[in-house]
Amino acid sequence: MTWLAPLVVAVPLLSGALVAGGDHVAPRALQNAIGVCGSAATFVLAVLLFRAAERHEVLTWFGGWRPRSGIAVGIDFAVDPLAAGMCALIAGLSCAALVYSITYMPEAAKLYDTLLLVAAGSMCGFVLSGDLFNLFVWLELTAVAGYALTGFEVKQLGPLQGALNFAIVNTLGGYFVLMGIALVYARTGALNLAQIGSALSTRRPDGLVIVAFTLVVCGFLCKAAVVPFHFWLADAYAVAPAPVCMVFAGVMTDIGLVGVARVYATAFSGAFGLHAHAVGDLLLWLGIVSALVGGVMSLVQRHLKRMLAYSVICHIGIMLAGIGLLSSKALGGVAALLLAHGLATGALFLVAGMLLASLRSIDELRLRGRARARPWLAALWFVGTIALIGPPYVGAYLGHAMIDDAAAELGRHWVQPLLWLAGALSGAALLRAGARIFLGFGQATAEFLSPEVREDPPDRGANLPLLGGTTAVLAIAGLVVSVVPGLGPRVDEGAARFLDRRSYAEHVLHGGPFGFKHDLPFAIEHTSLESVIYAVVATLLALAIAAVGLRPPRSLSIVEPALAGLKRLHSGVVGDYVVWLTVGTAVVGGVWAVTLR
Amino acid sequence: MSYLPFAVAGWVCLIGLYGVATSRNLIHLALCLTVTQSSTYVLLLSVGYVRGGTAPIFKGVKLGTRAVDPVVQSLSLTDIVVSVTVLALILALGLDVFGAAKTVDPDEIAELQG
Amino acid sequence: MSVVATTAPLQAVAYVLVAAGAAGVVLSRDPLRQIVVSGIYGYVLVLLFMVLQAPDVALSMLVVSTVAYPLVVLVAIARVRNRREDDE
Amino acid sequence: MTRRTRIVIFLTAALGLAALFGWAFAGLPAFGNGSHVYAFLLNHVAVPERHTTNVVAAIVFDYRGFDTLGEEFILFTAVAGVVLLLRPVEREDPEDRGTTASDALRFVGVGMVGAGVLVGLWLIAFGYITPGGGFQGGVAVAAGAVLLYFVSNYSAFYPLGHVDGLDPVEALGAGGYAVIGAVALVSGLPFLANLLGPGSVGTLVSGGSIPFLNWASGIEVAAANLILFSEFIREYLHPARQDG
Repeated sequence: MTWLAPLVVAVPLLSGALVAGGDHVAPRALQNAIGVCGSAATFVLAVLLFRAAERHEVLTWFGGWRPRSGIAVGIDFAVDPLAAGMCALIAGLSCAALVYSITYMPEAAKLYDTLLLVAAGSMCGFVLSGDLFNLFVWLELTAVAGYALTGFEVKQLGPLQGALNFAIVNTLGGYFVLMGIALVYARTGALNLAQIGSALSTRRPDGLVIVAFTLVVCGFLCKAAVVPFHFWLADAYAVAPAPVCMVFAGVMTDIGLVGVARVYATAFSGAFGLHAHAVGDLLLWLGIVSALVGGVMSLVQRHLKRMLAYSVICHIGIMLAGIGLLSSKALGGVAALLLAHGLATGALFLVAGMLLASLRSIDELRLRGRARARPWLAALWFVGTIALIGPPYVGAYLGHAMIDDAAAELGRHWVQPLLWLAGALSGAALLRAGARIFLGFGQATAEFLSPEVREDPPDRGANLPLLGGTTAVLAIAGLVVSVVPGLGPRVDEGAARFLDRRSYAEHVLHGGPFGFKHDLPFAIEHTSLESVIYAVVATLLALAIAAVGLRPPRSLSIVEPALAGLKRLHSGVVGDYVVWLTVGTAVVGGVWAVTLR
Repeated sequence: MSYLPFAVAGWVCLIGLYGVATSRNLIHLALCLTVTQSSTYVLLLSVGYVRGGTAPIFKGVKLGTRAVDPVVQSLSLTDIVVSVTVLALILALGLDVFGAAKTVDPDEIAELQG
Repeated sequence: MSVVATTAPLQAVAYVLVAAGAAGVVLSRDPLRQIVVSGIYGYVLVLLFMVLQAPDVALSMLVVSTVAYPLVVLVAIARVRNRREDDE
Repeated sequence: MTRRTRIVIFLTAALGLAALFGWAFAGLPAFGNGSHVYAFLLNHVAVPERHTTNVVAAIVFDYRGFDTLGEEFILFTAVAGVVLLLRPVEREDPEDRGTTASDALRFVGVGMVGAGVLVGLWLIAFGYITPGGGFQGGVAVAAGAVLLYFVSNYSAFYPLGHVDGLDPVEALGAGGYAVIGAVALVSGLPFLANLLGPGSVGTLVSGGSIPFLNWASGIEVAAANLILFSEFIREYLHPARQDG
């Protein structure tokens, strides 16, 4: 099976090169076919890879350079089920984006398809790679494709500003990762994650190890848009074309989290050993703060894509908090949540795109009541929103519930209500917007919302049934994630493998075997009564907040100054963002300097 | 001398960051980014230097001669390619911004905020 | 293959020049002056890489700072300046 | 925030970052005393195994050739991105504002064009024996071609740097690298496995598939840089947007 993993990366990259190479030669239909078939083939390969990784070890050494006496000579893909599943999600969303774009952006230069395909291939490379520098290469490739896709609408200032802020913050994040790599290499003489893990675990972590870890993690957190590295995301995702946003929000942000989890689990967990909770606690708190900031900020948006962008920050925060719990149950929950969130948020971005194509605006107030005659769009919007909030056994519920269980096992009962509250906040924003746009509820003005963002609609001629069909597939898939038979035990088992540093190192460096649990049950995951109650309360809370948002009472003006301050921080000025990036890195490093020794 | 190289790498990184944070011109900002990036090559190559070592090119040198670290050099090569691409992309975005807003001051283009 | 003889003082000088060059690039606020300083900084880096026995990296830096950086930056500067003068 | 607050906050944070750097660097071995097991191993086995005297090239195109695949695509993607970002959104005006140079300058210039291209090709060809390689050579070739613009005018250069003609070449370079990797899969070897024998030490026929990957990347880099330069020059001469 050594041929399978490289192809998951090579097929989309080659399809991208093929599309670009035929830019002025091949007819448009052929180009579209190459793009769609290339990404669909990648999806099939990724699913096969997932099946293979569940049953036996999948380890590829590029160029056949196997390690010699425990020293890695080349670069490896050590595939675990979670990574392979992530590849399937990446390829699936990219395929959906390419199908959606055929009529949504018919005028798009073919290079647009190329960039989407390259981004898909590079993200797959990132999640599969077992080499620290190789992670950096794929991170940069993803980013380079992302900058150009964000700035795609070169006539408007908004997309250009979004792309610049995105590019500058993420480039600096990439340099931090690279400096961290240089430090790790200086200490261990290795770039392979397994080998680094073994080398670092032999002695107590000192300043070098802690700072190297800080730099690598902060670099990845820039990509993942975690507070205070998150500012660029709302600018970039608000303005990129809808199908691009779908890929960005569904998977590209998340690979930053994959990077944090991967690097911690394979390379640093041994070194920090007894102090692991200090690492986890900071990630947990960063996650909770991001989730709450994202939730509150999404409540004050009127531009649907910007609202969704803050909802992404909110859910990324919830996932980071799950990672911070450092248990396999929680990580499995994060994987389930990532899947549900990717599909549901993707669908919501696509609905926003359809609104822009058909009603020429995606402004909540301008569109008030104007989409009453579009019940299908309304259905898709509410399905996506409900999948994100996660009432019992719907959408994101499974992930939330697994994180709940893990928190309860660790005795951290306070984590659960905070995460549910954050999800309810961003869900409330989406419900409010849906009620105003599709049902015509609420007042025509709302002073607490951020100023209007202009966005030019795409050319007319979008084939709405095709767009709607693509969106419906995602929305429904997102809705049923929690009741997929056998998903729970599988993500749980995958997460346990993801976190097992010793077996991983033994396997990668010496070819040792993994223990596999065969015959995992195909049952719907059982969840605790606590989670059911939280989910019901969160759903009701979201409805209540949405109702208040439609007709805010005067007494709410007491929070106005705090909101204004929070909004002012999101200034759109890249110099400020760079300052927050520096502050964030210094603070994260400082906290770990105190707690990790 | 023993820690000067690393101090220089740290200095270059921070001064570049300062430039990016305070820049009033996107072209200036792009060049400041290349300065920050250059700190990564300086750090990588300093980490890989071996006193008295030759370059890792064994033409006219006996195999087994003490040589500096070739791995960090190959990483720096990749890094240089990245720096060119980032510079080109940011300048292209900057030119588009100039076309749309008639300014290249990043502080003046806050179309999106809040 | 030793490209240049390396001595510790030469390396120290190269490092100090790099530190000064970086500051020079950042503190030149006029883009046209900055690209000149940036070119000099590029050559200082080439010197440093040579004395660190990294000829491949030095060569890459040489072609990049002689051709790629100046070309794209000069075009950008010219484009921005030209229009400003037209406006005035 | 105001510029003053921004600078104050930045300097405070930078001080913290500097302290972190200092703390980290204190854990490094003194300059020149580091030794890395990975580097030691490769410095000893690369020449016997690959017969290329330039160990860096052996790493770039063989041991860590997969990184270079990503690197080729970074360049490829960035150029695609620049072409996309600088694409004309209004009709180009046909007026040619190319520079014109004196005959003497032209004469010298044409010589330099040839020299640039030759040096570039030489750098690519011998890249795995002596310093140099696909990237350095590729940029030099592109630089040589761009000189045409300065010594003649844009219209002489335009066909060379024209995206229509170069796109397939660039895609061939980047895609070719991946195809060479995939050929190994077809023959039952791992992706990017070195298919051919190592050849004789220190000659052009050393390194197995290293020369092919090296040329693929040389072609990619030269084409990518040509497109990049010509896009920027075109943007200057015929801005994507009319001003005002």
